[in-house]
Amino acid sequence: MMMELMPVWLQAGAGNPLREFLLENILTGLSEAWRPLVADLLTWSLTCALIMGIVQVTMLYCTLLERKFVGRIQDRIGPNRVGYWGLLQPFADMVKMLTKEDITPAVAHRSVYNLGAILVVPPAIMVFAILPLSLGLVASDLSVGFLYFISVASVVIVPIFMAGWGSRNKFALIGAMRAVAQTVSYEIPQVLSVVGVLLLAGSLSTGDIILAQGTVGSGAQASQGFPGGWFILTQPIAFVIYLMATTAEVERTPFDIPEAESEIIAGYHTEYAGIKFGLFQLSQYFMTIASAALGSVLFLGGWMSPFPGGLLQTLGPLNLGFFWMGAKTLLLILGFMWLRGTWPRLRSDQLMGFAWKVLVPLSLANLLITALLGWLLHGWWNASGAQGLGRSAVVVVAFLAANGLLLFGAMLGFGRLRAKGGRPDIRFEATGVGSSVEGAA
Amino acid sequence: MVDNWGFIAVLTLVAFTVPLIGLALSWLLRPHRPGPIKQTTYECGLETIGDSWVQFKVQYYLYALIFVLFDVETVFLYPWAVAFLGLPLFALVEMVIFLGILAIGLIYAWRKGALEWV
Amino acid sequence: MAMIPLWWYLMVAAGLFTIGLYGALVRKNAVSVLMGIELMLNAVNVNAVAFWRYVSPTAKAAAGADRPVGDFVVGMDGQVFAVVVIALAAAEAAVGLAMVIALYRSRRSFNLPQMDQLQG
Amino acid sequence: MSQQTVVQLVFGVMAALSLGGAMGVVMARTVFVSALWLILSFVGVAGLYITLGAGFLAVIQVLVYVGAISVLILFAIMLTEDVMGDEHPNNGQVGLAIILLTPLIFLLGKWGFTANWPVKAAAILPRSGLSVDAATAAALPGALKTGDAFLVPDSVAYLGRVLMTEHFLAFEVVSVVLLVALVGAIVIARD
Repeated sequence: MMMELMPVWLQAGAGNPLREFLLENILTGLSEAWRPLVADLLTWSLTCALIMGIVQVTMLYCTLLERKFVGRIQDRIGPNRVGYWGLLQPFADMVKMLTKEDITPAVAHRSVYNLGAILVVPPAIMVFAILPLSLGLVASDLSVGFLYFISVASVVIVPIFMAGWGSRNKFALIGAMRAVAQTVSYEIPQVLSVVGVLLLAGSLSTGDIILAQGTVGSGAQASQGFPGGWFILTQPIAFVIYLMATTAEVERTPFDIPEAESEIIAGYHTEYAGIKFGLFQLSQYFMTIASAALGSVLFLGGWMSPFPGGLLQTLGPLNLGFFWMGAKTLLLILGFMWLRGTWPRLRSDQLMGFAWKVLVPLSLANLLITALLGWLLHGWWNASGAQGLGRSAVVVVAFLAANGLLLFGAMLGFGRLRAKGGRPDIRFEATGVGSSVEGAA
Repeated sequence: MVDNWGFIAVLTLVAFTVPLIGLALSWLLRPHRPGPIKQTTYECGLETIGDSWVQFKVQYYLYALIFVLFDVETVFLYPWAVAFLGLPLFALVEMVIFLGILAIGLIYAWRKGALEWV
Repeated sequence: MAMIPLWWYLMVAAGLFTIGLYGALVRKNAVSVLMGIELMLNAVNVNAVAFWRYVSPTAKAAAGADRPVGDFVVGMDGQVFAVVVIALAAAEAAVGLAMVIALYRSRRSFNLPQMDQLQG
Repeated sequence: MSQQTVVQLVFGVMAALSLGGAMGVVMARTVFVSALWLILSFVGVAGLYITLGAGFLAVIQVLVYVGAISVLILFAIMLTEDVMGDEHPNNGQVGLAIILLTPLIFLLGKWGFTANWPVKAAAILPRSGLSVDAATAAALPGALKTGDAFLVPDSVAYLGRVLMTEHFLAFEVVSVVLLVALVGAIVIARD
């Protein structure tokens, strides 16, 4: 029903009004064989331009926001000289990066060194293809959407490795090794934590995942999603694991060991200056934004309004989906910045141990519980014919209780493990990360 | 389906032009005065000792190893998860066995100290 | 009438396989030999998926709750085959590279011609 | 017509990537650069999967080969000191290999090109959910009638169901293989 309100402007192929308009009014002179194709290509190019515009502007102002926000946390003002409230600061930074001299170390493997800087950006842009801006405003609603995101994002480690190796600098290579080891370690909890969500949504497509979160109180069948509302309600532990793993994936503080400036200068981009250094920053910010957007799609209902009954979902003829999507994404980005402003960096061994010994077992257990509970609840409402709000309430309460039990068991288990003293170098309490798991309850 | 991937093909091309535009702009604007001191390897002002392509310890490989096997596991996990709610309980049992076998691997790696960062 | 004839894929797969085999045969370096084997596995997969798409799918009556009787779906055998091959390639790479590392540790060399302990 | 040209162009690019990458693997002097070419080849093969309508496999190809196996290879290279390789990366078998492989590529090419593969009409359908037209119905053996919905499932859920029912043995065997590989590789790599 809402689909009719919002034409599929970004959707590729037939049905896109922009494409229809081009076909009927602009491309009339072309031969029949080429007309649809040219219309497609034009629509896609315009869509790309739109996405790039939105992402670039968001990225530029994220840098400013981050400096302001972290500044406030640390009792500073942050940039305030260039433009009112520092609003032109990002552009000043950009000009500085562009005009700085580019220095290539004499011993570097030139082609690998340069290609590393170039190739680090495209994957960070390509992941935006599957992120919806609003209802019907998703450029490419792939049936393998989430997996596409994860796999394209995982490609970034290759240019990082190229940068580290091509620089022929010890610190750069150590940074690259650390970056890759950390990224791959945290990729596993990241993908495992989301499996529960996908199981409940019954699809990998981002559009379907969001729609599956809008079935609170409805009589929707399981094939259209699990009637538990936003997945943060049914999968709170998975949400926290996802956030932590994502922070590590994009190598932000407290997981920024790959570029720990007090230990290894700047990690894999030590030798890069000027615009090439800027490209690494660009890629990192893009990935941060994309991961936050994906988090809001997976757990926070994407473009859905947070109010019951779809209140404020539309304002007159306007669908406010893009506003809610943006707000939720911004919320998660602010969360990342908050982490950066307040947490100390972890140690390498703590970092790796935390991924493999805490997050992976926890997400595996969460997955099993989700599958079992999902199957039981599914059978229950099929048998009893339960519907509506009552069913949603039962689902949410059951999942919250299961998550609470899981958390309790996990704390007990990890506590006992530590008490046995078998592994003296894992001190969860020293990292403070254990307490954030606790905070998820 | 075809349309969706078509868009991604276009986006890929656009994504590759972005860094190239940046590099081209910078190439037009920036100064270029290389010197032997400037082009030395950055090491906090010290001379680099030995080759920079150093040998790493096996720990890195062990992490990558466990990662690869769990990555492959997720390949099988995703189709299962998506199909799960339409399947009989047998599917859950199968997956529990699958995960159980891999969990044995994780426990083994843990016990053998392959997860320790030394 | 298909957009791309089947034999195009077969040619690419044949090329990949041959290049991979060449790499596996002529390289001194053990890691390079493994890379050649990975290329060959990729060639096999390309073939499997191409045949899945063009030849193997005897349409069979759809089974399962969400498909009405009378619809036909293409079997997924080729895709399952490819997924399993990918899994095996990962296992092969893991063990193979572990052996390379172990050999390197004992012989301080990467090169296969020097791995001649078994020669009498 | 025009769409066919573009699809064929995309195929050409992907084939060039995979074959060119493969050539790079066997030609590069440095092992590290060789591995980078290998990654390019993997990406090309993923593109070929997309042109074949196997989106899931394409994504998996990138995830496992580019994101995981290549990391394994790069780490293995980093664990050994002579990352620069040496001046003569090939052994003495180049001539022999070429003599052996020339007939192989010739035969593979001949079989691929001339064999009368029973190509099914399903291959013609560009996307899922299309109705069967008269020509397709005539081309397909079996009980397909004009107008039947014919699905080339791109759906991951369908693959999941097949894995859990028809192919569950392969599914479980894979887990055992992965376990054995994990244990074996740990034992071998750590002395």
